[in-house]
Amino acid sequence: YAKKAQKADTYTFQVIKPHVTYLLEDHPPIPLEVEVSKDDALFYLRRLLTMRRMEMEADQLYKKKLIRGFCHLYIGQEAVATGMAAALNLDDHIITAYRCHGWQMVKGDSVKAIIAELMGREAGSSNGKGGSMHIYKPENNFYGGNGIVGAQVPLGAGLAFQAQYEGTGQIAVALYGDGAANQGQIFEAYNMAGLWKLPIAFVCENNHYGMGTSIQRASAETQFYKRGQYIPGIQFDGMDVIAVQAATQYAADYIRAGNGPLVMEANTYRYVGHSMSDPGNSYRSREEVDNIRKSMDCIELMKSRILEAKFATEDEIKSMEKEVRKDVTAQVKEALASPEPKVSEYMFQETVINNTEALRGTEQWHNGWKP
Amino acid sequence: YAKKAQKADTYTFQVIKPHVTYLLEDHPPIPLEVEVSKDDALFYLRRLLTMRRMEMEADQLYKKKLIRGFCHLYIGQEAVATGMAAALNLDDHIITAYRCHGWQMVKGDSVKAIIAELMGREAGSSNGKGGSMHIYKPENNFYGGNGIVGAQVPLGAGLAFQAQYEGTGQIAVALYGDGAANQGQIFEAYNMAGLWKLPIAFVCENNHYGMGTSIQRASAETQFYKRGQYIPGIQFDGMDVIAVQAATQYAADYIRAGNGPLVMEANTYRYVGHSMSDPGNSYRSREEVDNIRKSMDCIELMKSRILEAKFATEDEIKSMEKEVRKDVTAQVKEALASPEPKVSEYMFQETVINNTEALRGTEQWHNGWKP
Amino acid sequence: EKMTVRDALNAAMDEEMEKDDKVFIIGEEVGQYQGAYKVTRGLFDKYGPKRVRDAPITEMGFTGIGVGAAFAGLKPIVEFMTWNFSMQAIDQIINSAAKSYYMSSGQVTSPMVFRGPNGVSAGVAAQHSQCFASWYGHCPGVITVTPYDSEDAKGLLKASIRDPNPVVFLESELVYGTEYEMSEEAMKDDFVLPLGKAKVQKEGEDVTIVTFSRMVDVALAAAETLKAEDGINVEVINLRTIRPLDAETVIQSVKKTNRLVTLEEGWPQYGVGAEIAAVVMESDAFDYLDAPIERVSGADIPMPYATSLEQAAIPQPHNVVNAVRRSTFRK
Amino acid sequence: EKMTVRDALNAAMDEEMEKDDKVFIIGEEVGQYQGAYKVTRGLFDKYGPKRVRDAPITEMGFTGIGVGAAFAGLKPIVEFMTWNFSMQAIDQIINSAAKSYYMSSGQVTSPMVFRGPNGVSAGVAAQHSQCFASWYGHCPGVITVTPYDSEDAKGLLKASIRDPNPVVFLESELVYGTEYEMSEEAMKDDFVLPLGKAKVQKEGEDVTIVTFSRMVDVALAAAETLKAEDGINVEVINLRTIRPLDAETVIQSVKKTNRLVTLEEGWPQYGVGAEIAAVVMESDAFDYLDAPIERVSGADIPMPYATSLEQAAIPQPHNVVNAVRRSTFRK
Ligand SMILES: Cc1ncc(C[n+]2csc(CCOP(=O)(O)OP(=O)(O)O)c2C)c(N)n1
Ligand SMILES: Cc1ncc(C[n+]2csc(CCOP(=O)(O)OP(=O)(O)O)c2C)c(N)n1
Ligand SMILES: [Mg+2]
Ligand SMILES: [Mg+2]
Repeated sequence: YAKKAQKADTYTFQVIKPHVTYLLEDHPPIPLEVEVSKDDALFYLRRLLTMRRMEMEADQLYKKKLIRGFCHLYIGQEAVATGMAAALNLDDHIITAYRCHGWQMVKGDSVKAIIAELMGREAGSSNGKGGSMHIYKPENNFYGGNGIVGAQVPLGAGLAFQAQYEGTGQIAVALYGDGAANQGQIFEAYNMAGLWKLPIAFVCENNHYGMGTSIQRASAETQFYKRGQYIPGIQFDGMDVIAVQAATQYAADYIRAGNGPLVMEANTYRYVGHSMSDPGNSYRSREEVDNIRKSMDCIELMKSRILEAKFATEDEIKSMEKEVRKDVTAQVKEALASPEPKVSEYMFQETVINNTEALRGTEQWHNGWKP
Repeated sequence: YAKKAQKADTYTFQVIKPHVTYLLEDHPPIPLEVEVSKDDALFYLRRLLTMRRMEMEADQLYKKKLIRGFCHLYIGQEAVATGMAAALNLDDHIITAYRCHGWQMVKGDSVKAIIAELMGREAGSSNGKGGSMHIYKPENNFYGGNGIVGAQVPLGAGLAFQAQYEGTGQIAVALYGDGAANQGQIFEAYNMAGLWKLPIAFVCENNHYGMGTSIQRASAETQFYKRGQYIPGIQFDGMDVIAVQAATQYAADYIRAGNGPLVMEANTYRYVGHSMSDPGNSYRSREEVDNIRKSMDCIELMKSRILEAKFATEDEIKSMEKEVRKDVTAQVKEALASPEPKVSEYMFQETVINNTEALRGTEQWHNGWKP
Repeated sequence: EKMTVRDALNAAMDEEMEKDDKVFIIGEEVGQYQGAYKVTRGLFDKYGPKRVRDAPITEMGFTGIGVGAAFAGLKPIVEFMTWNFSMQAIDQIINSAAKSYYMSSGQVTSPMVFRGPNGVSAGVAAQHSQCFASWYGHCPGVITVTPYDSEDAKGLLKASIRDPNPVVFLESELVYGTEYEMSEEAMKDDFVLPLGKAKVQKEGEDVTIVTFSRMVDVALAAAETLKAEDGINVEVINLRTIRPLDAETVIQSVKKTNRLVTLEEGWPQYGVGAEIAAVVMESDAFDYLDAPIERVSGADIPMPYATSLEQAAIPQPHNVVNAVRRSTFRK
Repeated sequence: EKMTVRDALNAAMDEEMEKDDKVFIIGEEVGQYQGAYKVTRGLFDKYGPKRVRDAPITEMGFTGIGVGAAFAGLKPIVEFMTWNFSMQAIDQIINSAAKSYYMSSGQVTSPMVFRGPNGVSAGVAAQHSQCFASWYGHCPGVITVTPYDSEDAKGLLKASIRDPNPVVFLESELVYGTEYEMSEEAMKDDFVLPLGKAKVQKEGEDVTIVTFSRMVDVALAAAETLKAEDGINVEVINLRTIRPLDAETVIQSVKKTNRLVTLEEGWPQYGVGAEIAAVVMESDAFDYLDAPIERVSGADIPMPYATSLEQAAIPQPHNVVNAVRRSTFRK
């Protein structure tokens, strides 16, 4: 997969599946060769491993009934968050839907806080009040974690609006699924972003299914990177951190230069069910899942790249895996040690800022007030 | 404007501004020559004249405070309803927004009923309960008259759904403005119509302004016939009944043949303000309006065509104008004679079918019921 | 015989689709996937994609399509995966479906049902737990139905499908899997329940609890405790329909018991309990009331995720017991 | 000094935009056209297209953009041409703006105002006349404000813009052109009124009328008639804020007058009057009530167009007079 060795601590990787562009004829092509430092490459692998490990733990905790309700795992798609984060600034705005655990991680949150949130514990990212779909890292401009399909996209355009309004140089990234891609409000956001040249990348994580519905059954046009119609687009391999990073770097530069919005499509796949209650095998075949897992897995690809670049040996990778596992396990343990949020402390907090209102509980006002 | 004379009672007119198509390369071109019978041509002119006259009367009645609230006149756009109706079957489904008086007429309602409705009289199309924006002719499959921008478009797709479901051979026409064209739900309707090959023409009446906003300030892409992206499109001259008829005939045949939806754009113009309270001159120049009025008016064009075809003399046209004026005046007079709907008879009727509920009036239940 | 609410809903749709070709279902995952909560299970296999239509995730769009199809004479059942998502489509429900009949002075009709799970579920947090009873109940032009058990589910859904008006049908996911008794009558395919009539779910003389949907279970549980521990005999009214509201049944009951507790899982302010209180207060039952009314409701906060908080935010039997005791001056 | 409500709203926005760069306006026709109802007149010329942003007719989209911008620290004023169109955007208001602060346990804030004309207008029929007070008032996480006169308009809008929470600000188009007295205080650019506090608009001792928005005018007109013809001295409470609801002021007043009439222009069922009735009935004011409450409200129908029907569907002073007389047993 790699091309030629360079300085001992960097290596130029080759993107395997070329990016496809739309309405970008007047712009230079997206590079297919990406120089990556050893540190970065190892960091990517570690992140992929951590993300997957975290999600596997979530899967187990769910099965133990320690996580409830919906829980949408990111397993299979880790390269998208990892690669995009690598090309963005930490303070760029990001917003996504409910499949958000990996994004929360790349925006700086800990496995402990994420898992604790999934379990509804006080140590959770939202003190247990939001759960799996509602985690945020606003200090690094990550705005969730949103449960209503499509709604996050205009919100993302609003984040871009702020960046443009205040001239901060940030860009915004609004992520959505292939199922969400048909939502009308996305086209409303496209239009205003196009009109006002908002600094935003609309990114469709195309994992080929919205719940049990394949893209062919949901979308009259399945080339999601073209759905902006009058907005240029880029399709890229969402299973390859290097491809993701290259496409994102290009997009970020393009947008930061004031060219306006882009529509991006990450070609990716989820290995697991839509949410924990979905076995994920009634609308697609085992073989389909196995094939992709075997031939396109982002972790395997990154490992082989690291070997090719001689950034690490197989043994070193193995020990990294062990470290990650140990670290994640330890953090899960800490999360488990965190108590549920106390009703007296959390229940009536943060409905509105500076609340002076007596709020009703199930049978009486919470603060003893009685009219 | 005309080409060659034929049999005494038909004439082949030439479309002046050629239709523009999108994604229709594999289909025959839309004919630019249209054979029209004398009867039809005179009927078109009479209808254009009647429509305009009716709207001018509405304008006067509004100024006399006999019509209240919103009142969106169709003056300038009459060729669209007239030409489309000429190419559609009477039982094809049609739905539009609030600029609906002309559409109600082509679906068979009388000037009297329409004007009476605008004045809130019992003889009105909706017994005065709906007003200017809410008139219907369901027996000929006209479903209004809808006040919420964009909402009528999915409704129109639903009408098409019924036609397909029951295999009736009808098609549906959903009309919307250039301002409405950015509404997300239109893209949702496009998608489902495309997926399911619904028999529908999505028709944008592009009069170049949505209230005070020009198309350039509202739409990142102003070629509305292409906005279906994956749906073929046709742009046509909305000021020329003959062009409208030709494009619509082509579209109706295409759709009826089972090819799925089309997006159509009528290039047109409104001479008057958006609604009666808008003078209509703060966002466009007098000259712009005057120029279009002078050079593109649908009535003048139809008149000159009739003269060219020798279907009538100038004098005959003049006397037709007189007749129309007389007829409209008479109907307005009848409308004026109709009383306002009585509270006792209409107020609490038709909230729901077979209503047995005691409904509250402003201070008591309407039927004397008291709990 | 026992039947789950899910099966009762399923049977209602199946029977009505069998009977009337104009009835079809549209919504997300209703077909090939057999329903997100399996309420439409089997119907796709039986009736095919024409009549059980999987829609893209475009609530405003497919709801509008449903309403348009109803204008043209079909009888759509529009499923919202949950009612929370109806907020994207609420303009079509209220402005297009609810108002057209009146605006057209009776010419345009929307014979259709909007249905799906409403309100509280388990551990799904604030964006997926909202109760829409009072919102829809506020609006003339739609009938708003809130079934409780399997008989309600079947009889009221069949009535709703047959009704010529747009009906908002608010189910509870938490009881989909619960088995309730079905009378012989209810097992028949011509079983319908009247819309707009409340049911006295349990007779009693000491205090009236007015409630609906899953909260009827909570009321009945509280009633048992109250009987056993306090000898209080509670009357439980299952509203069944939120609009039209069967005020008469409520008022008769209050005149008998002289005490009123309302119970709902939604937010209290401008909620269903408020209307019940007002209607009683306006009526001659006002003179019969021996104690201030008590409202038991969901807490006035967005639904929290953590079990501890969630439990405290949803009415539990002990809340009802407390309220009844206060109302009867035993606490 | 006198000022129209329109000018008061305009001044509130102008002053706050002057003071705080983060405040901007987004909506349809707010800029070049100077506002569909001219409430933003002059602001585009003064602040330019960056801060007075004309949006395409895409309510869901531009509302979402407003909320997103607020997440990132700006202070948007989102204008709905009328609140009727907010139904297309209500998911963004409730699910995105109202709930995020709670769901994030205080991390994500939406300091913003949604505003525009609400409820009844003149001759605009059912799709353009809906009152949203009880819908928005039902939902925790948004503050819902209903100004009446010019002082209210200015003081409450300025407070709303400064408030760190999402605020739903429901105006009445029918009074945009009405001139009301402005105190010297109110003319100043630091004039704000507290959110969540009702105002006793007129003191009286015989009966309490609780109302809000334009209906305060109707209540005051009725009060004059009642004084003149019956010697009844009415107390009129202008709620000003629908959520949080200032129950205390209402309750104090009812304890004094022993009689309660509620008045709103929206639909009755599950409306604002219902909550007022319930809150009074739950409180110790229950024991002070000498008559059943009376609710005066918009008729329970989609708003008809014809003048005859429209007038009958909107509360008029004589309806209030009748209700008060019934309440005081004079009729
Ligand atoms: C408006 C709305 N409709 C429906 C749902 C239920 N729902 C949650 S996720 C989902 C599928 C979304 O698929 P996609 O956009 O492809 O994202 P993915 O889950 O594949 O990441 C659906 C239908 C919702 N949350 N919001
Ligand atoms: C959802 C919604 N938003 C705003 C409005 C107010 N409004 C009525 S008509 C109109 C302009 C529409 O322009 P266009 O679609 O071009 O149609 P035209 O009036 O030119 O025929 C607006 C903004 C509305 N009725 N509905
Ligand atoms: Mg997907
Ligand atoms: Mg227009």
